[in-house]
Amino acid sequence: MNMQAKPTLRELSYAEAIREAMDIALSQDERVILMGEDIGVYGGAFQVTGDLVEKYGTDRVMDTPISELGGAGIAVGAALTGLRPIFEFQFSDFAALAMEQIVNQAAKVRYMLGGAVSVPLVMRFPAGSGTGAAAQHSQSLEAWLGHVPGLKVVQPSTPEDAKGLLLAALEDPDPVMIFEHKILYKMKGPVPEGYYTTPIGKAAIRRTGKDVSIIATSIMAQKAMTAAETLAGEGIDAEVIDLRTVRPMDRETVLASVRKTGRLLCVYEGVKTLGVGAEISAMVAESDAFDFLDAPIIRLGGAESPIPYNPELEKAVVPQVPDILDAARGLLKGRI
Amino acid sequence: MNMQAKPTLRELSYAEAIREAMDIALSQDERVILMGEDIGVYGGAFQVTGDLVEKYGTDRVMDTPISELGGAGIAVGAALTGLRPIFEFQFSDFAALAMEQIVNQAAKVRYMLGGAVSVPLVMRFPAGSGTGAAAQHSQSLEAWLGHVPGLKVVQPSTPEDAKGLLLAALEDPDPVMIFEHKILYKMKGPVPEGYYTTPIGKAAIRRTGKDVSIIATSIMAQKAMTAAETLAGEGIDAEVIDLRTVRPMDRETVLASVRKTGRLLCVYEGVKTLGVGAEISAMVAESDAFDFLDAPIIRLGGAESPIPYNPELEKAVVPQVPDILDAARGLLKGRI
Amino acid sequence: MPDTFKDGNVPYAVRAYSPEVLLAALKKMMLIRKFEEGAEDSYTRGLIHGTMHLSIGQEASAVGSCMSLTDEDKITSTHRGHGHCVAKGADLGKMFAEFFGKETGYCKGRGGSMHIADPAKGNLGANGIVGGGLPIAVGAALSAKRLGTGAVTVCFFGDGANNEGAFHEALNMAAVWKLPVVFVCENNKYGMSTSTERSTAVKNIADRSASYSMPGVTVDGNDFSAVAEAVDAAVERARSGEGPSLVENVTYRWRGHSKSDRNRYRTKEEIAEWMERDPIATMAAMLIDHKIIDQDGVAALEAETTQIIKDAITFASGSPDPDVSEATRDVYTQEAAA
Amino acid sequence: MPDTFKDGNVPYAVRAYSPEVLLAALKKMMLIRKFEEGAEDSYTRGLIHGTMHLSIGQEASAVGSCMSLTDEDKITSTHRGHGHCVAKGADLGKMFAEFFGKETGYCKGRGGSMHIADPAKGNLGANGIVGGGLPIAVGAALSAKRLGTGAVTVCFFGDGANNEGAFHEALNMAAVWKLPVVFVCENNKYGMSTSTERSTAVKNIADRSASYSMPGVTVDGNDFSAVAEAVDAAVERARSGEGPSLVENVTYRWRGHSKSDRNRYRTKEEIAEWMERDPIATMAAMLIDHKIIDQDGVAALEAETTQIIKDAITFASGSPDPDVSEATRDVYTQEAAA
Ligand SMILES: Cc1ncc(C[n+]2csc(CCOP(=O)(O)OP(=O)(O)O)c2C)c(N)n1
Ligand SMILES: Cc1ncc(C[n+]2csc(CCOP(=O)(O)OP(=O)(O)O)c2C)c(N)n1
Ligand SMILES: [Mg+2]
Ligand SMILES: [Mg+2]
Repeated sequence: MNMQAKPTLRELSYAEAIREAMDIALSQDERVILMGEDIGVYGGAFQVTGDLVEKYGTDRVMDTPISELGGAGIAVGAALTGLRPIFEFQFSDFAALAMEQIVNQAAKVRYMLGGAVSVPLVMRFPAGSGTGAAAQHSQSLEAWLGHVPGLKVVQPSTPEDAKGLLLAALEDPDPVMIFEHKILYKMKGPVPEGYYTTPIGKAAIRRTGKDVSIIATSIMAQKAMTAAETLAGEGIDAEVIDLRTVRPMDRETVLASVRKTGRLLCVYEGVKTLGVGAEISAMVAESDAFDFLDAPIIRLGGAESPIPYNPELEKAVVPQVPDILDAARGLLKGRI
Repeated sequence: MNMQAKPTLRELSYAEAIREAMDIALSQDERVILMGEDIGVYGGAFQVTGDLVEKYGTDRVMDTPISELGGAGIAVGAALTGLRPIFEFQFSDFAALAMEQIVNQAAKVRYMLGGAVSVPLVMRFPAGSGTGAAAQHSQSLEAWLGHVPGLKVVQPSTPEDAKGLLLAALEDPDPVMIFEHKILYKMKGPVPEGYYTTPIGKAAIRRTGKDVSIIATSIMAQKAMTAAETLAGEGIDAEVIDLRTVRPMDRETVLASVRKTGRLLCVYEGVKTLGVGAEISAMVAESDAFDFLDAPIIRLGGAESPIPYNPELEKAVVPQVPDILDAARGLLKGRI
Repeated sequence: MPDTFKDGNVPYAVRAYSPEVLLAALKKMMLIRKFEEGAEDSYTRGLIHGTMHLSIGQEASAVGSCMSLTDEDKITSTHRGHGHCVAKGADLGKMFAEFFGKETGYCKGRGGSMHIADPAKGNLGANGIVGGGLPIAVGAALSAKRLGTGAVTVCFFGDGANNEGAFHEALNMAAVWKLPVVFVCENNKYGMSTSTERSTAVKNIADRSASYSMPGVTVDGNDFSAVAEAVDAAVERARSGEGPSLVENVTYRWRGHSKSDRNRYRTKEEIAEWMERDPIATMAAMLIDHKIIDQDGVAALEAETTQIIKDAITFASGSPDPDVSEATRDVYTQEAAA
Repeated sequence: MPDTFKDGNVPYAVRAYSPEVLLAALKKMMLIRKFEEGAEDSYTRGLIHGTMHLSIGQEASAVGSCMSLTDEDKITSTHRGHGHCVAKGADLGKMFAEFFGKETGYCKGRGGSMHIADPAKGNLGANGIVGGGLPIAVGAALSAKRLGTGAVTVCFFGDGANNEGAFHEALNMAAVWKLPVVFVCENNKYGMSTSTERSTAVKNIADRSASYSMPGVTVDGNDFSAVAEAVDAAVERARSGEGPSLVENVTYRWRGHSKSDRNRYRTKEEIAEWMERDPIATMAAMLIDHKIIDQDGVAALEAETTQIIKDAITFASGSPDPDVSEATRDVYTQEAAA
């Protein structure tokens, strides 16, 4: 995928890969700073920043008070005036406190000023359910920011992409919002050494197939791959596409797949209604690929409910591998 | 539409209809209070509350300081403990400051507490472009709240519905978010006298037709009606459905229309990507109505841009009647 | 309250409350401690899926702040809310059941530790959002004032929360509208890993009360009597229509912030020092001093509370899990509107 | 600055600045007044599509607060930002062009009155969100400190904005990190229709500085010299690394909040009283008193500034509208990253 990737591969966790990206950025560019709650000596709530503060000091790895709106706004102001902040929300849910600075300021100031400025700001949002942290610490809110012109929104699903997309975000002159899935932080995978970027706006075809296109985001891309293996055993050849970027969406890759398979299944953890899958579906339904569709477009999204605490309930409200299997089988029922 | 509606009709403006609803509620129910910035002696930025403060006093028509997060949270706390607040955001854009209380608290507390409480809260959001107020005062953010389980979200497009939906919202034990379009405030229309409610969750078929279903929200429902008249002259018989409620969406009415016409055009002012039309489209594409579709599902939404100041640019970034005409004609090109 | 009895050597609590009330308070403090220990133990034994924030060391603040509240009065609590919940009279079995994610829990297993609430007793709930309860408390006070219930709301929040914008907005509006609310800041020196010195540009958080023209006082939050004295006065002030106050209880959490804390931001010595100022031991000593209880009585209370916790855990463990098919129940109110 | 010259009868401004500088300041104040009058007139004549917030009566605050700033120093401004923009050295033609929605405007017609900015002169822009500029200003100060530019940021905001949570969060962090920023509150007594008495639970907004352990001072915002003295000192403090300050300029807006204000919340008498304390007349009188200018000179300045405004309006009116096909230009940066 990444043409610039060095050949040497090691296994790193998703969290380690992100940390490595930040380490590279901090060492290469004096303008880069990290801001967030407890990202210093604590190492971050999910140990993503780890010990970076020891290497770069508290001036560059800044613990903020618990002030999400102000913190985000300071990052916006800093980005406007020469720094390249990477701002960590401790949980993506707390972005609800900072929407004003993200949406009314960061996303719009370039446009409102007729292009006179830009806001090279990176924000990181640990998102998703699965940790038993209940309704206020488990949301997947990428659809909100995906709705906002001026922002770019990515959702890495592998350690390699987590590193590459963060470095790409830092190269980007405009605000890039990175939704990281908490459950992925400990997942290991091969990560190229050194500097490379993963392109923002490009989906990744994780598995080619001819029977059904499964477009999945974040951790659902992993679940879709698991499902695809099982489906293969049943004679269903699924194409799995990891969307990677919510905004701007990779129209071409998605449409090409649907033109080939004629069947589309969108899988995402966020609430189904008005979630990312709604956009994928609508994008396809209004394109020329519509004519290639052999079946309705199925969406598997989060339930129309807050995330519950009890672990079994928690699993029940977001798509799981068996749900993907059922949906794919249903889509192909006519054919088989 | 409204079975309970009294026969006597007068022409009221949309703003007057809302005021009348609040007046009825204030006089009928001691628990009802109004909260918002400059809704007292100023009468509200759009003169919706008008002189209600003179009738009900500053204890029930409360000017808040400029503190959207705190104000919204106070309304949540008041709703939890016996009052029925109607909270006005001066512009819907400022909801970005209060998302935490709306989404993390109001929408979730009932569920998080296992049903032990409810939050009978009404919030009013003057939304939309057309006033030359530029990017931070012109957004249509209903899709954000439509994505949130626990909330109900409505968008009245007529004076009659503006009154009826507000009274329905007050009867509802759960939080109801009302997106009002600023440009509609001065629009006049027949409004039944006295008390009546317009059902939340029911779309309104404004015009029956057989060739194409135009599902529109808020002010776009008005524009769609204008377009439909022109289309009729061209031999295109459009069905116009005013969605009215974003959450919960009226699946049955929309699907029935699409089954009949086989063609779907969604028209909404919010940003196209991940806007309300994405959900309408996806809901149809995954339903049995999919089989009735004779053409791709077309969405006309706001441009992928903040709202500009210059009036001509401002018009250019949201759907206008000619855009609706073009889209409808395009959808029927094959047929004619 | 015996305002005339001005013996400086007799602590406020002993002057203000009957022996029964004082013993009940000590019992609650023990229950809190043991609830937290039971929670910790359950966590270690792998019975818990989520996280937890223990208030061991802060028991005097929770109990002392609720002394003059009735069930009509409200509290809003925080992520570190077990103690407030017990102080406001909650059932320990239902608390454990919630912690274990059971259908018999306060939230029917939907909320967990961070959302335990007990509306019947006036506890509007813990909150997962730091500072989230501040405006909600003011809203409850607004209801009380408009509806004329005479109820007061005590709003618990942490030193970390005092840097949220919600703090500023809530205190300002409470003061402008003279609402019956008492803001109780539990200053345990850290918001997660971040000390007040590194996060808060004022020495005493109570000093921020001046920005809202309300009384502000900083007290030893490990001294039950000092806490009760300050909060009782503030509650009385609120109840009599004079408006809000800010009370800062300086205290300390003995455990890490949550399950995953490596305590890198503070020293063992600091923790040990604070553990010597155990609020429960201090309270027991005061009651022994004033002959309200003796050592044997304390031991009996210890045994009694240990048994209560044991029973509560047994109840919770034996309770059924929620039915997975009902995962999306209670998002909306089912019953039609009145 | 002649710190040794301690003649109490000579105002700070006369001691601190050269006659040229003082005359330039008076000229800027006149330009602000006339810009606003021109804007109002254009509005009345139907040339303007949106809204506007005029700062007539507040000219001393805008100009006095920018006296010791260079183009490297930043300001953040508000919805009532025309004056700040002029004070920071903006081109009047480009300002009118923006107000008229023209391609030659500061924002190429995309922003309008509420978003005029002039980054080349250090003006990071007006803001449509009350309080929106407060954290942004702190961010600019953070950049200055980290990058060692020596620049100071002056953050303008209103009395209404002081009740936003952003105020609290921004001031706290600026103080914790000792950043070079000066918070200038333009207290014109009302946020829209809501008086500070009805919205703000403290007498002087500057008193809130105590919550952030920073100096706070309340000055007569219609007295150019008093404003300049307070802000200059705060800027010097910031520049020398001692951290932020809060300066409250008490002033008054002569016009309604925006185009649609019926002025129901204040009396004609109050407005008339404040109009007698015209900051421009006061400034001119001070300069005449100290023989820096005479009546003829003032008249000449009046004529000169009238002509500048006329020319600016002519430039703006004659400028092209943006190309509608480019409505979505500049949402993202076109050029590839470095
Ligand atoms: C808005 C928000 N920001 C951050 C967090 C994560 N968080 C949970 S508790 C906590 C520390 C809170 O500190 P404090 O208010 O002092 O309470 P304490 O934990 O010390 O009792 C943080 C940062 C959160 N839950 N909500
Ligand atoms: C967050 C937000 N809330 C409300 C408004 C609407 N509004 C615009 S200006 C204003 C009054 C601001 O008062 P103040 O800060 O005192 O400034 P002034 O207008 O007096 O100069 C209000 C309420 C807004 N633009 N942004
Ligand atoms: Mg703390
Ligand atoms: Mg003001």
